[in-house]
Amino acid sequence: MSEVFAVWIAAILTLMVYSYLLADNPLYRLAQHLFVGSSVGYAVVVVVHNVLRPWLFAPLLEDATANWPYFLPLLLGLLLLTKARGSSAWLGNSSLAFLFGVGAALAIGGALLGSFLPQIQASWVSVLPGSAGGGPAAANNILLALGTIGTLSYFYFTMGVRKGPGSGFVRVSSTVGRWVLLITFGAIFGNRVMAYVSLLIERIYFLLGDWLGLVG
Amino acid sequence: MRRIGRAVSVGLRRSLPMAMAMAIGSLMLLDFFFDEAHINALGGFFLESTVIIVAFALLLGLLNVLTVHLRRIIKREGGWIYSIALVSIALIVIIAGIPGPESAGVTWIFDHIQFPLQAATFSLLAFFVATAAYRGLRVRSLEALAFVLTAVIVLIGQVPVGRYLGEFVPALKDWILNVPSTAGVRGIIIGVALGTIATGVRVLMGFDRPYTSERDSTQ
Amino acid sequence: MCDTPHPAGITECTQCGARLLPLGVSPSEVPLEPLRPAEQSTPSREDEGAVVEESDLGEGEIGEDVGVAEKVGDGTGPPWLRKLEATPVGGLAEEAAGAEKLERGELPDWLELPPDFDEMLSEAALIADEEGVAAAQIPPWLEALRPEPEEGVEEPAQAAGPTEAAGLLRGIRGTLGIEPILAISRRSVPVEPVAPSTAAQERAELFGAVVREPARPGVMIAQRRRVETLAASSARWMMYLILAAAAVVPILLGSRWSETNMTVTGGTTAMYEAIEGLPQGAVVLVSHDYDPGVAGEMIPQARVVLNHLLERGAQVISVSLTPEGARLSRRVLDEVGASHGYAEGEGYQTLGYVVGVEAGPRAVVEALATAGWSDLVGGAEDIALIVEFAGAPEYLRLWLEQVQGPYGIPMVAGVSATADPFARPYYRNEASRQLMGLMTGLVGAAEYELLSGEAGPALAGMDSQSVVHVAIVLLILVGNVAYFGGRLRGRKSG
Amino acid sequence: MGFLSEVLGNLGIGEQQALMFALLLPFFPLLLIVNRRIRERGRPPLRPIPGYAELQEYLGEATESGRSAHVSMGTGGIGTGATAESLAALNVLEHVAAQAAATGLDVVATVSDPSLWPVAQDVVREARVAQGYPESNDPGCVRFVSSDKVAYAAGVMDILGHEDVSCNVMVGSFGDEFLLISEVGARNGLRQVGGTTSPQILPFVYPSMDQTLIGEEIFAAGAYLLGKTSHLASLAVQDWLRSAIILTILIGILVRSLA
Repeated sequence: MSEVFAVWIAAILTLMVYSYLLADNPLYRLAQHLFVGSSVGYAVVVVVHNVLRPWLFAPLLEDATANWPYFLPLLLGLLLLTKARGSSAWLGNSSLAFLFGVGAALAIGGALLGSFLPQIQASWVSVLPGSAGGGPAAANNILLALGTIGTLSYFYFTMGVRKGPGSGFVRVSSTVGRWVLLITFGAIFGNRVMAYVSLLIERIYFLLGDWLGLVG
Repeated sequence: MRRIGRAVSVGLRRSLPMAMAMAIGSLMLLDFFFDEAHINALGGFFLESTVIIVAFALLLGLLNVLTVHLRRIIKREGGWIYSIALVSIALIVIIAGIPGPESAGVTWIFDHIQFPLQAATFSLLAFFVATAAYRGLRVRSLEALAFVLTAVIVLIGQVPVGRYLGEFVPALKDWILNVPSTAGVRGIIIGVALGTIATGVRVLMGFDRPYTSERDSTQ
Repeated sequence: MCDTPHPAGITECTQCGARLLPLGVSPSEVPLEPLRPAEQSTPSREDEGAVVEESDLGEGEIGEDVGVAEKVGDGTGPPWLRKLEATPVGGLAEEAAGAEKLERGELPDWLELPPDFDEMLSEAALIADEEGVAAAQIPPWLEALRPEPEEGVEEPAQAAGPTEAAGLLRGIRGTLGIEPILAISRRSVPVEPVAPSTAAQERAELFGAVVREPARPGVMIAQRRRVETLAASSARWMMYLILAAAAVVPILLGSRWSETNMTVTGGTTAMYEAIEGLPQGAVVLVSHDYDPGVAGEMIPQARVVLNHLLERGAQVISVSLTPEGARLSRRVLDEVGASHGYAEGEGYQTLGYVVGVEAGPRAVVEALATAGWSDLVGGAEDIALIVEFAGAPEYLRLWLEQVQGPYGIPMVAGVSATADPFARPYYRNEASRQLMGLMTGLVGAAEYELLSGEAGPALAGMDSQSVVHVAIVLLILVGNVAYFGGRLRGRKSG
Repeated sequence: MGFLSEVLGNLGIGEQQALMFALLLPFFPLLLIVNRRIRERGRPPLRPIPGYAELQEYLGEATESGRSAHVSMGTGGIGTGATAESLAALNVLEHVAAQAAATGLDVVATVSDPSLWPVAQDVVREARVAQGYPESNDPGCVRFVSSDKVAYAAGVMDILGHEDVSCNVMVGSFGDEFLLISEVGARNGLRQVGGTTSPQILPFVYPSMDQTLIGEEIFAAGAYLLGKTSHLASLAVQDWLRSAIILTILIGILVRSLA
């Protein structure tokens, strides 16, 4: 009984969302507000039980003297709460500074280790048929290299703007980059459509199968 | 006396945060380069602290959500009825979640309210994409032709229909994804990494200090 | 940063150039060009003008916009006017202006009452010109990608493209052209300092400048929200209906056409072989990093791969960087585990949700190494394979950057189609072979189902997927036919 | 060479790490040098980015029409790998908030990651205080919607559809939610400027946005909108290193081909 009831609730909510396709309407708005509300509540529950309790309160309550470093995040967290009021907001500056410091380092480290280095190394490909493993592979590698360099130079901000030694290169190369970017975007477009359609199919299976029982 | 107070206040508002961001950022960065037990432990601790501080920020966020919507309800602003729905379900989830996120109430709400709403909202994209494809993919120039053609080839080449049309369709799709698309994405990724590193370096050097709201309200 | 002491009032450090002022912008620092009185705006425009001018020297291809901006520096009038002096060569703006002028005769009498109406109209025409300018500033290749207003939709007059001067919009613009009158009449309002404080005065001056500034295109869109006509709505409903039918009908018919007509891509095969090649009892770390939004693709993937892993007798440790992923994967795990006769803890175990910031993946592996969450694993080196299910690219990036890179553990990934273009370079990367195998989206899951010989929901959904893709391609074709048809018609009538 | 790697190895630095270090180090001195050079010799010319130029116009239009502007700061936060994107969003917000405070335009900024909320709040408050407003937080001005990305999109869709918004600015770290929000904006006829770094979102930025910022262009916000010297310097440094990378790629290809 309750299972049937639950499926009905889920199905009705799904249809309420789809009603937006006809026009923006109160049922749709109600569904979306419920969604936002429950997601906020859920996030709070998860954070309190999966982060604050095991990571902060448990170590401090168990043995505060041994786990004294955890007073630092506790202090910074409490200071951050002062940001709720404008007049005392400056108290929380240190907490934000902490986040920015860590964030900057993570951004740099992540970009270097995860994108920069591997991608540059990956672009070192052979363009001679002998070492690339055949003519077609070499041709592909040449395109790959040209495309990468072209895309990179499309983004020049200060170079190639004024006439100078490199401006001819930048102009030609960024034109190549523009074409490569467009082809890339076309390919990604196709991919994304596939993703969205898969989600739609999943929902259709839910509506037709779990709810109406039309398909197994 | 007043001057001392001011110095302390400026210190708390500006110097301390700045020193903190620079010092912690640098230490954290060292963790990426040195595989040494103490540095690793420190880096790990900083990461944990970050997660904890962000958790406090979420409480701040909750406060903001409640303030905005309660104010709307009290002032009977447009859409206040929906705000009631929002606030009440948020509170219901939080109360139901007092025993923990695995409690029956939270699980039920998640499975039967939040999950279907999320999936349904997301799948609206399939419809949005259809209208965007109709409106947006028009051959208005040679370059646009490249965009449209690639999109069509990948669309068709990805699904079994493509093979039915001929072996060359999926092969062409694979070639597009493996050669030009890889090159383009690689170019974007390297460029974005450059920008990311430059931004991070500016923070570490103290050029950018978004964390110092240092205006003295007492003046 | 240096520690040079500075007297009050210095805004930037003399040694290192660091800002000493709060980030909250003080008015003098913010370039508020368009809001200043026109006369004063000449110097403030200089930077911008200079920039464009310099670009003119080297760039022949931006032709139009440079040609326009070129003149900004040397005229005497307000910048917007000077822009207009150099009305672009392209016919777009002229066309718009032409449309504007045509409408003049059609205006109802009451609209022609103001004595200086001609002036206003010419201003309105100028505005249209300026819109042309704005349009020309967009690089042509970007412009080419911009969508057109749907036929039958009353779009607001946007500074978007040439075609908007034609069709239904003409009518709209004609009526809206009057709106500048409202704005211009405000010109005579004297600007008085409303408060003694300098800040307030400054604000008042800025406001005055805004009011005084002759009608800018902004006035054109100061209008009601667009109300869609029934025709436009029904065109949209038609598209939605086609899409929905394309998705629903194959499912209702239960067609199985795809099973026999499917190719398997190299990435999926490589992933299958990586798992097939695992020794009995190998420890595999599976991360479920997705949310319900991409569950449609990821759950079929997770189901078929987990099934294969348990079949190979691997020891599966499951984690998740999203709380939703933990919950969603638990269902799949329990289901797949039960089908192999396992209970939690026998062939698989879940560590649940690990916070999805950078700390996450590292914490998992480091905890495995130190605390030993599991009897199976002494350290990172005991993990034979990482299987990552990434609904969004950032999760894949986390694992690659924080675990695969530093620890060098072999890794395969199932990603959503959205994340695929991001993931592909890592799979293609022959230098460091970051990903051993890669499967993409629902199709990837279907391929895997085909490889492992167990038809499941992914294969069943393939026909729907195919038909919807064909439907979208048809929509693109129809859109282009409508576009070229409209252009042909426009050429005949124009 | 062998000796060097041994020393580094003893310090716990692998080959990969040393390479990373070599790539990172030039940023610091170059940034200082170029920063000083710009202060002495003036600004370098910048390639025109229409998105930033038009943003100004759109804000003016919003002001004149008496409607408000919405700034979406993405679904990334600070203290994560998306910190750089969030900083770009903060730069854009700083510009919009300053304009708004000067002209009385209403701004609604929305964040998805709670860590971004206090920073955005500070930026808006500072901009208002600079214009002589009392120092206080307006809770409706910077809003935390939801940390769930799809729920965030749902909340923003509601704001765009039902509050009197005329201009929608979206800069930051975005996933698929970008399209959900921007489509609703386009349907409501809003002026939209936006951009993000993820390659897989970019193809959909075009059809629904009036002006786009591609990839790393969002990091240039501080230079184009606020004219900060250090940001201009950082663009110049990026360009220098970009050239160096192109050179590195070419050399690597040469070596690989001949090997």
